[in-house]
Amino acid sequence: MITAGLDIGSGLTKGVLVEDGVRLLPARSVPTRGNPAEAGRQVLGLLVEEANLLPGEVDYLCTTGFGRYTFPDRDLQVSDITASARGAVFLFPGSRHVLDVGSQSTRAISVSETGRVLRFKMNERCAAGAGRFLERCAKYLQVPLESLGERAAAAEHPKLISSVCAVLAETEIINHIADGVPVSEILMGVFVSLAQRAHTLMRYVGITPEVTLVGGLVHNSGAVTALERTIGLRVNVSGDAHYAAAIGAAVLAHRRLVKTSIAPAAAEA
Amino acid sequence: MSETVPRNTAPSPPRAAGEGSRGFLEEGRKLQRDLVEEYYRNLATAKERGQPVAYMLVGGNLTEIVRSFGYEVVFPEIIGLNCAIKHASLDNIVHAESMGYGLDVCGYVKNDIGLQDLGGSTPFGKVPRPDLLVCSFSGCYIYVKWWEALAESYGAPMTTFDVPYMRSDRPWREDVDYMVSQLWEFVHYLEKATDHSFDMDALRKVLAESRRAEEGWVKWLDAGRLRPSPIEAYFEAIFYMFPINVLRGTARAGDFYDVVNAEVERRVRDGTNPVPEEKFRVLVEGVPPYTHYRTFWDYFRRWGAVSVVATYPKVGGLFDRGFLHDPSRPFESIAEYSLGAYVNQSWEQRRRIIADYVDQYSADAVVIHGIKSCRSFTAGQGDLRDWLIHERNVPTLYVESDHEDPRYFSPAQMRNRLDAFFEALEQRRAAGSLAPGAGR
Amino acid sequence: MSGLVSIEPSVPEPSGPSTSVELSEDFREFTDARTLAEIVRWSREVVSDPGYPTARAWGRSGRGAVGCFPVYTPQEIVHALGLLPVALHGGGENVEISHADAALGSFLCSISKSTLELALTHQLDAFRAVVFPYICDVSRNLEGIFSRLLPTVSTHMLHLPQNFTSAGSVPFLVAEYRRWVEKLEKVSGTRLTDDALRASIETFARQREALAELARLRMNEPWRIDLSEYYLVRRLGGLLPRELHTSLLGRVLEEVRGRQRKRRDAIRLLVVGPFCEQPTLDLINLLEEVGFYVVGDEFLMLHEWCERPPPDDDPLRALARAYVETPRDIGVRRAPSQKGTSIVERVRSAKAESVLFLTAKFCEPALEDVVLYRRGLEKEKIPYLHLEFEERSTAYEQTRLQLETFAESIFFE
Amino acid sequence: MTLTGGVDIGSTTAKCVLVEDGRVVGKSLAPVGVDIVRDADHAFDEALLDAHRGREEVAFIVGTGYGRFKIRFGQLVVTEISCHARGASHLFPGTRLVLDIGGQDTKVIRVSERGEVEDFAMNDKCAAGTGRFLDVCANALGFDVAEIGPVSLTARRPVKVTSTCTVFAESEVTSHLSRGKEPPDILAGLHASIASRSLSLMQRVGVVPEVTFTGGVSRNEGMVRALAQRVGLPVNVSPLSQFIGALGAALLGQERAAGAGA
Ligand SMILES: Nc1ncnc2c1ncn2[C@@H]1O[C@H](COP(=O)(O)OP(=O)(O)O)[C@@H](O)[C@H]1O
Ligand SMILES: Nc1ncnc2c1ncn2[C@@H]1O[C@H](COP(=O)(O)OP(=O)(O)O)[C@@H](O)[C@H]1O
Ligand code: SF4
Ligand code: SF4
Ligand code: SF4
Repeated sequence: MITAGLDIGSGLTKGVLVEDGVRLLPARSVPTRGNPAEAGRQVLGLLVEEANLLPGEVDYLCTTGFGRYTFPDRDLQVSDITASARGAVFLFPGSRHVLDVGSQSTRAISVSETGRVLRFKMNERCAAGAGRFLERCAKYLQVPLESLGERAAAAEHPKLISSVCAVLAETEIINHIADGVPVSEILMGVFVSLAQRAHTLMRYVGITPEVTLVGGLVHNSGAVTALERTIGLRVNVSGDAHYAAAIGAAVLAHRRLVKTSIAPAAAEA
Repeated sequence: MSETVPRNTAPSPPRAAGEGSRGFLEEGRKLQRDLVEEYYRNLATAKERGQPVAYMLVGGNLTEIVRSFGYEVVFPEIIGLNCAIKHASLDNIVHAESMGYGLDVCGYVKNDIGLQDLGGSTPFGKVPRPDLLVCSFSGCYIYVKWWEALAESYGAPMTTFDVPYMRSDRPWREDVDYMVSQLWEFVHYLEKATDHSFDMDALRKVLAESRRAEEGWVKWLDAGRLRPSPIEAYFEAIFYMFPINVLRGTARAGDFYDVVNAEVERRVRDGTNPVPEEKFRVLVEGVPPYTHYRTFWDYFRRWGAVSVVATYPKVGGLFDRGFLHDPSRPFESIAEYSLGAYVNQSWEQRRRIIADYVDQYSADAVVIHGIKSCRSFTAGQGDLRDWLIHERNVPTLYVESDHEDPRYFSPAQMRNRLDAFFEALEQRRAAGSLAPGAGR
Repeated sequence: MSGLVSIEPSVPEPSGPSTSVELSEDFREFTDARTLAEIVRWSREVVSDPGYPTARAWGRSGRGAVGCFPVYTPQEIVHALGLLPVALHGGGENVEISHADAALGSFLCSISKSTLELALTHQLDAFRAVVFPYICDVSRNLEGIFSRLLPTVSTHMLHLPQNFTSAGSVPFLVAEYRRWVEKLEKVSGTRLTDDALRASIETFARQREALAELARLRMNEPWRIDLSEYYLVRRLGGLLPRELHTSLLGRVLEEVRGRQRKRRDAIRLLVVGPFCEQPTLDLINLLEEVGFYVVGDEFLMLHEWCERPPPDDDPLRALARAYVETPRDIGVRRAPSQKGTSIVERVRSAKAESVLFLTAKFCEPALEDVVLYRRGLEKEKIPYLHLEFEERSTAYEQTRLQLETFAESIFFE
Repeated sequence: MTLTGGVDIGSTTAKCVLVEDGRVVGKSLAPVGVDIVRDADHAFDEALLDAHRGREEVAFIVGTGYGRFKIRFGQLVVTEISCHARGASHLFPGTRLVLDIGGQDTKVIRVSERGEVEDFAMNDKCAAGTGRFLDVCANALGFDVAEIGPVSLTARRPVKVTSTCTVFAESEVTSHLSRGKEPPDILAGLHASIASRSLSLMQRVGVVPEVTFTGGVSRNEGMVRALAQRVGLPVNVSPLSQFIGALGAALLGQERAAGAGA
């Protein structure tokens, strides 16, 4: 049985195929660019092509992410918090706490052994603690997104960002630059500020190890280091964890498929 | 400084040496420090000494009665402001947020509850846990919510002293009766809780001490009427209000104001005023931004602005408007005093008080500092500003930040607003459209 | 300087759907409304009109209406003077705030701002008096602003006692009510008599009973009446003459009991927190759309705050006693029991499986309680979620996401 | 015949204006980057170039704007509030209310007949509904900021925009797009929403004619119309609108220079 999970995010649309709910097939992403349905179709096309399947061979498709309702050919949709939690436990079965940092929001989730959401909390009101903020910082500091972590590594005295607003935080950064603060320290400050905000959310739901990071932030080694230091625990990270929500969606699709196909079979028997 | 460095239109801040240059009375400030240290030492050792601890709120507090039963008294608001001045509030606040207190909950509450949950250690010593929570419901609804939360966390008993809201010049008979009956009930409660019997004569003596301190405090406040003003009625007062709020009823409080007032007299004689060249006489309304309190003060000083009168130091009681403790009518006067806490005044009363102050202290302008997490003080300050400008013709500035949460204070923005305000005042004065002291 | 331009305004468009409902003086529309659907339709129109049409209709017959800010006021007193007590519930999603911000400041709940905005834009002109109970500092301070900006309206800040055990509380509250009565007597031009007040107490008791009956039905068989229907019918209770509302409730109960409807597989939910500012109807609908049955709530506490006043020679004292002696656990009244325990009891007695804290943004009394409540719920492993809402916000994406996750976390094992 | 300069270092752009005898003789506009000191220098040089004048000819330089303390070569710094009031009153002597929407904040200033600041209010520690917000929205819709004004004027059914939070601007726009709304309608909705936010701020100091609109966002014609409509009053706009802060600074410099000479 092949199931698909599509995570239609505000920045990127991510998709994966999963075989029998246990084996990860290829994962792909494309920018959403304001057209979620189209992005979903594109990703699905890529996945099917990569796995050498015919479009009809995907048995069940579950969407998640902010655009989950916009994709017409779905069999099921679940919220991205539910999906990320499942995905995290799929990738790291010991996960009991999942931190999901996407482009516009940060969520702390406590999960059961099976990946069920026990409690969760999202960032309030302002978006200064999320991924888009990092993208802007990268732009401002003229450092490529991919090497933010590397650049920050040298920092000794991180310069914290106090503003809760991502826009005003930029001004703060400019001020630091004008005051001659080295870029590495500003960057590390950005990471630490982000980690501290995440930590407050995490403490609200309660932190039980293992902690797994999912969402786009996994690509950011600097942020991961800052996070581990702030919370005082090791954090599970893997490149696949950017796809956690898509994976979780595919896994939930598989469970649903098993349930619905077994139920009629059982009735026949 | 080279010629090319731009000057502000304002004079740069005075650069004399020592604490005196910050506008403090030297002896007064030193004595105040000693009193504060002693107070925290007593708190830290209260449990060892077997002394019970009562928590109390500043507004309309019942210090005299509670102390007469042998309690040591903790004022979490005072601890909160001390933490904020020492930059120790943010950790507590963030901790409280992780406990579930939302962004918009009063900073005092979050500082206190976060602090307690983290073990009660402050830069000045450990704060003991309460054996009794006395909630004087005088002017702020959050008082009730806050004490309720503490009562539930500690399982400590809570008593409420309900203080009706003041909507008239003088207290209403029924309100005072209600409060007197509550005071009797409270006293009976304390008798049971401590096994001490209540001694009205002892209370009268304590109240006589309170009154002496109150008179001294009022004398200090009144000095702001002089021109130039020998006192800083907002920035300096924050420190000198400690004895009147916390140590009332002890001889030390009264003595403190004697020392302070003698020093003020010297200032008047020598002309060593807190701001060397008094250019603007300002009334300040609202709770200070304790986390950036020196920065905030500097924004005034660099313009030669001195606060000659302020409403915030009256949160503990409007002694300068007649609510003094009277040993011959102990409970009635306690009731009247509690009714007179500043935030317990209706907006109509508050407007009247401010208008009177502007006249009595010949203020040129009003600066209102709003607190984002305090609705009691703040909700309606915008309307006050409107009223002052349009109906009283008093130039008024409204700025906003927080008393406890440094994340809400933006130095650049704050400075911009104050600079613009004083710039405009200066312009108008130069053009003759603002007479000095034209607070009418 | 020829380059300077001055752009003239074109005719401004009306902002929002300016529905203005004209009701007849005797509220015939409601008397004639036979079915629940008709009642709900009228209610929807009345509720979405920020000009309080029932107060206008009442006023046209020369009688005065009195605006009652949430949560609780002894409306019996207003009624006994021949005035119509009308529950103020803010401006809803269609009122744009442009004047009130200036007076109030930015970090305040929407209901305080929209109520002032409505007053300043003459939408509350039908009210001859407004009362603000001391439920929080915002409500309290609002009175002082009203009294300055709207000098022709009689205002009162009602100090409700916070000491519920003192022997002095009831006599004080009687005196406080008297002070208010004096103002209202001027407004109505009549004097309050004990007999009239006793009769009013009866009227309100009957309404309370009927509302309690409907609440029981909703709790036991939530599928019989949609949440929005239930909400709208109740909301009328603070807007219409109470006698009329009680008779409407009779009709509603009858119809609902007879309905044949399928029960959904939904999670039983207790909603705590919106006792003052009200969320939009869309948000209320969303709660059940994502898979819940709301079986207990704090949406409109006006009638539920107090129990029927105890028998007493003095009816005013009876009302005061009802306030002081009814132990009600709500964000703006101290409960005798611990919050952590009382929430669990409430969950149990509503047979709820989960709790939603739905608190108005910047509503501090509600925010502070959430912490105590959640401690109690965590001990008992009862799932909960905390969401903040705003009167005017119509962007539900974040809210939907969280509600769906909450439902999924209970549904998926 | 005194030549004075005003340098306005904003959050987004640096502006410089040179004034001689009350007339603008040179100006420059450039984006602000991370090196504010250099940007200020650069803006000043550009303006000199524009006026064909030399540095030594400038008698007095006044700095303003949020980066005013970073201007190394000025003699005086003044807040933008005083400068916008001064500049607006100079161009439109009937001005009683100035609305300035820049890259990161919004200000309203009530001025007296003599151009003195009587009262002012600013948005509070939040960048919602400012120039930056419009920049992000324009970007999300694939327009240049200079285009969005004219485009918005072709709207037929403006959408209702609830949030003007700059950070969520992009998702606000995307979610309207995904619901099939047309860009002009979305833009008109955005403008209307900023206009009503501005009105609310204006109410704080009292709305009195004449209203003069300044700052970079006043170059946006759609915004100007939305504002005039919402406020119900004509709105003055000058082609120099983005330079008014710098102009005010240069004019204050004229007074200073004259004062010093006397
Ligand atoms: N290669 C990368 N290097 C560093 N950070 C990245 C990289 N790719 C994505 N990110 C971060 O991840 C965020 C997007 O996260 P994602 O979970 O895809 O968000 P959404 O689901 O909301 O679209 C970006 O804002 C960025 O900060
Ligand atoms: N030609 C234009 N049309 C429309 N808007 C513009 C134009 N030029 C600049 N803006 C807007 O003006 C803003 C900058 O305004 P400005 O007053 O220069 O800001 P600041 O003083 O804070 O640097 C930009 O964010 C942009 O949105
Ligand atoms: S603009 Fe900034 S401060 Fe304002 S709401 Fe958005 S993120 Fe928050
Ligand atoms: S008055 Fe304000 S600062 Fe003081 S406790 Fe109440 S809410 Fe907090
Ligand atoms: S919503 Fe909350 S804060 Fe606002 S008036 Fe009501 S109880 Fe008070």
